Amino acid sequence: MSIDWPRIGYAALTLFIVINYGMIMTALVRKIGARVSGRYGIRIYQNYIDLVKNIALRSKITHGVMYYLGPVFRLTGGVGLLLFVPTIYGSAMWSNFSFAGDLVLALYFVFFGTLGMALGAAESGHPYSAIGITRGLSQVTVAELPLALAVFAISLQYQTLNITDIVAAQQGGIFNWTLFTNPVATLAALFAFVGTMMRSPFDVVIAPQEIPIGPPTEYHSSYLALMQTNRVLFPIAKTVIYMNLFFGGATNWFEFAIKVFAIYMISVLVGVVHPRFRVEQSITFFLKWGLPVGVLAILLV
Amino acid sequence: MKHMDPNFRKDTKTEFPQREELKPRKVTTPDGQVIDIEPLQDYFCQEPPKVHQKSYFKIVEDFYNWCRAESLWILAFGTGCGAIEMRPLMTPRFDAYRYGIQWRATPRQANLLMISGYLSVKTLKRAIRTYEQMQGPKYVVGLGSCTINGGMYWDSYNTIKKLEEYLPVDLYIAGCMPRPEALLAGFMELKKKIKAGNAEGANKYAEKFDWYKANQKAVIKDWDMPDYNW
Amino acid sequence: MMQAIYDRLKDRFQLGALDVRSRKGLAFVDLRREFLRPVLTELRDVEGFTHLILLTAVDWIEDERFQLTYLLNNRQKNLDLGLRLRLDRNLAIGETIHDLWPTAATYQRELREMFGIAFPGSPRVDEEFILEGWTDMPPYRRDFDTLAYSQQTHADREGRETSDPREFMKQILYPKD
Amino acid sequence: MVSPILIIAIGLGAAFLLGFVNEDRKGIAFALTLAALAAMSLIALGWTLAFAAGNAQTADILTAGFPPPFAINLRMGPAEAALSLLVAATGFLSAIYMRDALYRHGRRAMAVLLVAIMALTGIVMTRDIFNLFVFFELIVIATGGLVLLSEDRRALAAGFKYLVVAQVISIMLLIGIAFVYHAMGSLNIDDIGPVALGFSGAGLALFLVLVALFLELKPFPANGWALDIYESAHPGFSAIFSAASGSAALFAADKVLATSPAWLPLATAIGIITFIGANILALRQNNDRRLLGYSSVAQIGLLLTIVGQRDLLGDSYLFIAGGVLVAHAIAKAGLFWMSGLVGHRDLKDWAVLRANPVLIFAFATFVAMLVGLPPFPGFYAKWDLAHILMAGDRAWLVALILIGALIEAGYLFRWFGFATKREAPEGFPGFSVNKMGIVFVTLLAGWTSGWIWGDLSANPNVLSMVPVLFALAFLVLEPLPARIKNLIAIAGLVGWFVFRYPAYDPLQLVFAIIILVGGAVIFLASFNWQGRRLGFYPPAMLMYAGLAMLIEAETSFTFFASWEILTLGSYFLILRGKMSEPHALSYIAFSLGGAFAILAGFALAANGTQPFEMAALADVAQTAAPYVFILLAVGFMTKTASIGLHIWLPGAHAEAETDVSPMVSGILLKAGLFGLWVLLMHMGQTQFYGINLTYFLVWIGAISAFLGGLMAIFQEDAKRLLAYSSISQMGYALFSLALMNHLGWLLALMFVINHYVYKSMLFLAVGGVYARTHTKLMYKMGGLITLMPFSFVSVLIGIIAMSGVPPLSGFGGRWVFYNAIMTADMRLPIILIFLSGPIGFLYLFRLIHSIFLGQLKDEHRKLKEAPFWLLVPQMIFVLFLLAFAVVPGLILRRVDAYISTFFPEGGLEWTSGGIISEFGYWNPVAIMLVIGVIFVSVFLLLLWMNHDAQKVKQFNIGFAGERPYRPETTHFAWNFFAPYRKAMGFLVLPVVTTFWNAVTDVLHETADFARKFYTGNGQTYALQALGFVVVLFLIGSGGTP
Repeated sequence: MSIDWPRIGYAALTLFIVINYGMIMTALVRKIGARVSGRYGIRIYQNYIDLVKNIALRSKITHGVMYYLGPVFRLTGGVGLLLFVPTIYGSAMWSNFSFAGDLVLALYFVFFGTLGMALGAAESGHPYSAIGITRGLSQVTVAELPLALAVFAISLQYQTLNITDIVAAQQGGIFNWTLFTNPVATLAALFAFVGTMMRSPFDVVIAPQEIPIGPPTEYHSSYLALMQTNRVLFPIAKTVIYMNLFFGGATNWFEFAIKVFAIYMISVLVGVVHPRFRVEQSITFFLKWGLPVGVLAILLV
Repeated sequence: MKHMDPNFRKDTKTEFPQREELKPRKVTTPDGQVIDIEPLQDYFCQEPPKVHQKSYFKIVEDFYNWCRAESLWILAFGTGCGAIEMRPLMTPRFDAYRYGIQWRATPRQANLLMISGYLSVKTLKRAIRTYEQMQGPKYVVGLGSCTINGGMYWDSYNTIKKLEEYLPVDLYIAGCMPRPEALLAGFMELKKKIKAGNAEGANKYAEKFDWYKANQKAVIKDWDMPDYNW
Repeated sequence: MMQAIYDRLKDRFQLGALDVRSRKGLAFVDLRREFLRPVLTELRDVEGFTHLILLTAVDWIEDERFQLTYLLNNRQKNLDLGLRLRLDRNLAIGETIHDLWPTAATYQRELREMFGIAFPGSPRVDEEFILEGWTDMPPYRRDFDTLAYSQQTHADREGRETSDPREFMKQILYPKD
Repeated sequence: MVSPILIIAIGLGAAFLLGFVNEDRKGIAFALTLAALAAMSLIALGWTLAFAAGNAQTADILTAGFPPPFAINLRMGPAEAALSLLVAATGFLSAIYMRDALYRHGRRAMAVLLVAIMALTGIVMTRDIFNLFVFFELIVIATGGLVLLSEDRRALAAGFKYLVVAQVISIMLLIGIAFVYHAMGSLNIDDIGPVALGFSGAGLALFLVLVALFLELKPFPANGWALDIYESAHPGFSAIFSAASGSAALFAADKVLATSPAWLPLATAIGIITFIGANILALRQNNDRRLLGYSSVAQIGLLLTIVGQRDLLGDSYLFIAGGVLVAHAIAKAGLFWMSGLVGHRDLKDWAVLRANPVLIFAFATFVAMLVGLPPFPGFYAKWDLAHILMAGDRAWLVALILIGALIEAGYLFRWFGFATKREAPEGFPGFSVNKMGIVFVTLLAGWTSGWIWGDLSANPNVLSMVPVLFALAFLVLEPLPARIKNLIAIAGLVGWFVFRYPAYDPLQLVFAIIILVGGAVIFLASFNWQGRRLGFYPPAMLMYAGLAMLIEAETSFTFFASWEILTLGSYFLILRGKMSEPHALSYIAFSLGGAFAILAGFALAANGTQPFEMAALADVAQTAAPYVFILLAVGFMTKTASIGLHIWLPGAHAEAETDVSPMVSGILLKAGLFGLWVLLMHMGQTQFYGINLTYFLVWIGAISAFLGGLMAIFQEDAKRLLAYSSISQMGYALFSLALMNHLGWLLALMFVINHYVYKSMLFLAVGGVYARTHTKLMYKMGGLITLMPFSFVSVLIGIIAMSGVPPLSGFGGRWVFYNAIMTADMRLPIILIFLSGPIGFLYLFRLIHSIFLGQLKDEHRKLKEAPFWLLVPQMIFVLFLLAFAVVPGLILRRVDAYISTFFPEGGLEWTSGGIISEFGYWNPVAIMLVIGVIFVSVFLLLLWMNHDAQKVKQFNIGFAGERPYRPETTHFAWNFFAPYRKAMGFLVLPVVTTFWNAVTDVLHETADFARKFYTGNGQTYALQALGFVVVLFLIGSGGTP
């Protein structure tokens, strides 16, 4: 097997673009939030400063091997997810490593980082980390359910599991998007989207008022830097999947930027107006609202 | 002036016994073997803090210092009444976020410890522990006259008077209490100090570790933790 | 109303005079130690004083006495009645009433720590309450000199000046006088 | 040949001679008795062998020189010969057994014994009903006397009650005989009948005779008078009473019934009621001998049922009835004799038998014989019986017999569990060599009879199958050290695999690899045990033998026999666990229930043809097919522990020994799956009232997958968690199998492989931890990662593989799953599967967190890594999982091609650039590479930045300014998923367990209620016997006399 250097270059470039985009975008989102409440808010480049500051910490501790590897798993999960999904439709190179697997790979690789992070945080021995993990895992099991159903529905609709093919089928006008051809599945998926973006009302995992900040309580310095990087990268990688599946994908980086931002804002908008759910409440919520919509989606296909 | 009994002598002889859970004990393993547990040795890392060198290149260190200054993460830990003065900083009126100031819930991720008001001996223990759990470079700001000279608690048997004897203070903000504006001004001063490379409290703490420990242990009689809380 | 209660109790127990204070419905009564429990029980079960507002102590060092004050409240009638009990300061042993009001255990723990008054039988009474690692005499006793203790423990900052507030403000506001 | 009349003559003569022996010369008297009994046995043996060899003809012996009916005649046929042998041999052995009692009571007792045996042989041989009556009278009197041999004071009362009721019966018999003579003019059995069913004239006569004979069989519920005998008599005599008297009386009834087939339903009805009723009553017995008494009654009831079916059984009648009879007689005699070794009468006191492993083996043998498990005669008999009855449209009778047998198995195995698990009494004096020898002889007879019946059977002899013999050889090897036995076992498994390899098709190959090679790998862990490890290898190898034969079975008989063998083996294996007694019992109860369903299914499918090819399942008639499908599916699903039938699994798997858990979970469960596979392969599209039955399986699979996982989440016990997880995983496999498409089957196969690997690995890892911590409760552990790094790695790899996270092999399963459901007809059950995926993640995370991460406890500070031999297989599994993740094609490709023979559509395309399906693609190598490169890059980056991190200890955590108090209070592990319980807990209420508990409760209540009939009063018993006759008369005559 020969190494495809250009592809690796493009992958690195994709990574670079998306990380920077994510840095700016998340800062922008915070800034918008601040402006809404009448503040100036953080500087648009604040994320970079925080990142460097964390890397520049002089003293560090480690709780053990898994603790050390936790952030590595986490970031690998984010980077891998991004690279396994075609970023820009119609470009062989910006499809990165999507030749390795289809939609199923993307769906399951989401858990890679979660697992590693959970293991790492748990090795720190901090009970708050463990509590955060139980909350996160409990919530994600049901939150992902509507997505799984929606994905099943649209892969039945398009009769393929290949993401590129699904995007291809949505080309040729906005009304070809799954959003319009299959609104029920889209709605179901959006339940999952809002539920897994770690924003209110589903952010009890990191509830600072009760369990400092949940799983990453013990993380700092470069560990935290890796996780911060992932924090800006991972939601975008996830949003890209939603964009590809439901919103027609992106044919160029500009469209990419706009669509990712718009989709991302859905969870933000929901978040700013809803107070936090407890775990069992959010489980019940997804079973009561998300699940029926998902079921409807697979029945209607 | 308040009357003081010239004959009063504090009790300096009585030792406080070691806490029960920290006493060495014998435990039977599942295989029936009896082993010794020394909680302080077994549960806590015993390493003393290290003095960390600055970056080899000055320009890098300057850049780092600039970033540190522009990204002050305050530990959400209110020791006294001054904690109430920090809340307004988050509001639209003062909006500290625009200066790169944020609050973190865990000492691991914070690099600025605000001693917000009077510090009883009991709280001092928590403050020391928390400070040591923060990762350097880290900064301490004393808030209000209580941290400077005891303030209105100058004659209290249970409140410390000079914070810098126990923690390496980078900055005091005077007042009783200082208003949020004073806090903001103080942060600006701290930033300048950091950018100038003068905020090396963590290293100072490591260098004069024995002195700090002696001071701390002089007032905290039930020292129930390792010398340095990693 | 308070008088009526007092009269009823007076028939059966030896009580001091009813000390009525400024506010209507607030009164204090001195009593001897052996009547404490029966009077408290009577007040709680018969007279409707179901709430123990506080249990506190005063150090009458000159009299060699500790005074314990049990402040009770009758919610129905909005009455407050304080029972005052004097203990020998050198033999400071009180009687625990945690079985009448469970909250009393906490008060007694505090008194044990701050005044050194013992309450045998009260739950967890010898555990630390507020102070941690305290080895000196109980700090609320009046022979404990907090200023002296403070001076001997925590060094003053050099150059610290102390002013009498009245003189200080007078100088600022009326410098001419 | 020696004249058979000599049997009677010798018995009578010796009894007479005993009168001349001096009262004090007990030795001579006893020798004489023994000699007489031996001679009787030998004559009977001679005849039996002659009949077996085909050298003899049925002989009629005329006594007075006249032909019948003018004189009494005796007949010696094959059945008579065998029964006489049985009776005489039992007598002979019992006499040796009762030596002390006989010495004590002297020559008179010996004479009575001889008379009893003589009379019993007489009953067997005579053809004259009045003669029959005479012999019965002799037996009654002899019994009354022999009961007194016991030292039990109640024996006197028991004997008296017996005499009273027996006289009532005798009178009835006598009246009946008189009526018969009146109606027929002859007393010879051959001259009677055929008499039509009726209650006047000849009918009434026959009714009275038959009723008397039936009453001699102690039918339920009119049998209180006889049970006291079992309970209080000397066990040696009870053996005769149960084995010999019962058989002889039955044969008498059989002789009379043979004349008038119209009366057979009466026998069937009484028989089956007795069988079930007595078994239910036995459930509540705590007294061993009384329990054996009820069991004897039940077995005789079963035999009477079989007698009642002789019209249908035809040529097989003797084989079937003989099989059940021989199994009953040998086992019951053996058990009564064993009861003499046990000092006290409570069932739990049988724990004393553990002092001698051979006795435990004998006990197991007798229990297996009674329940009708292979390789004993009852098994062959039951098989043929079920087939013939099913073919004769008597399914209801099969059902009743199997229900009765299941109840019987229930109390017998519970008893066996007591013997192996309960505390043995202190200060045990030792067994009498004499008595033990008798038991061993019986044991030998049991196995011989098994071989004989296997040989006589039209089906293959189980005892001549190589794997079974190999497994049984371990009985002989037991004295060797465990490690040598282990080596032999591994060699055997691998050797058999190599030997059979060319014959396997790809499907069989996969199962063979898991069972044989996989079994060998798990056996590596068994090197950890030192000493002799008695009782481990025979059952383990028996299980493997059953499994190995199962996957190769071509006929339904071999399949079923293998199934029973593996069930039996695994039961003994599971029973070895420290706390596993109740769980092993529920395992065997469910397994046998399932096995009986399979038996019924096969019998229904075969419709009388034997041998029945498995492939012929596809050709079962339309009307029967759905029922066959349901019966077989239910049977197989008890093994896969599908929801509703799952309650045996958690306990059985969790309480088993460390190396047994992976065997029974990783390997044994696959037997059920294999069965389902074969079923679906041949009858996949069976319709039932227009509904495709696989739909139900899909639903059951999905619900099992979901609820199994949900229950696993809430377990505190690590092995229970894994056990519930098995329910879930088997649900997945069932689900995918029942999808009935190409990828579904491929997926099921991947589950078979993956589940074997990671479940074995996890069980071994948890077992290794258990070996060090001595606890399975997860919250008591924590922080073991640094102490047990290898165990941690295997759990970690197991978790990643199991939860389906790329890049390990579990992901391949998920990918195939998505592709498989794309073409599935059903969508709703898939929702449950979607939900159960992440749920699996939850319980697995809990497993690894609570054990290896978090806070290390004080007492575990100095723990060592798990034992070496437990780690070896784990590391093999780890390597396999990694390899299987990268090159799944090595195994799956051939299977994929093979499945194409069933489902040509929807296969996978295996290219160098990955695997391509109709809908998507998957490139395992690329995934592994990409993830690996990213991971290493990020790791190096972190290492560069954070290489100087200070290693801290467990309490160095930012604990809100405080410090942790103790590890126990800081480790967050108990009730780990509390929020989940709040939200979903209502789904895991123990509904199924409650249901099955209710079933057993009802049975026990019934038994309790029925016990009220047994007042212990002789008059009541006599009235009951009369009442029985009256009721029978009224029912039989339809209320119009």
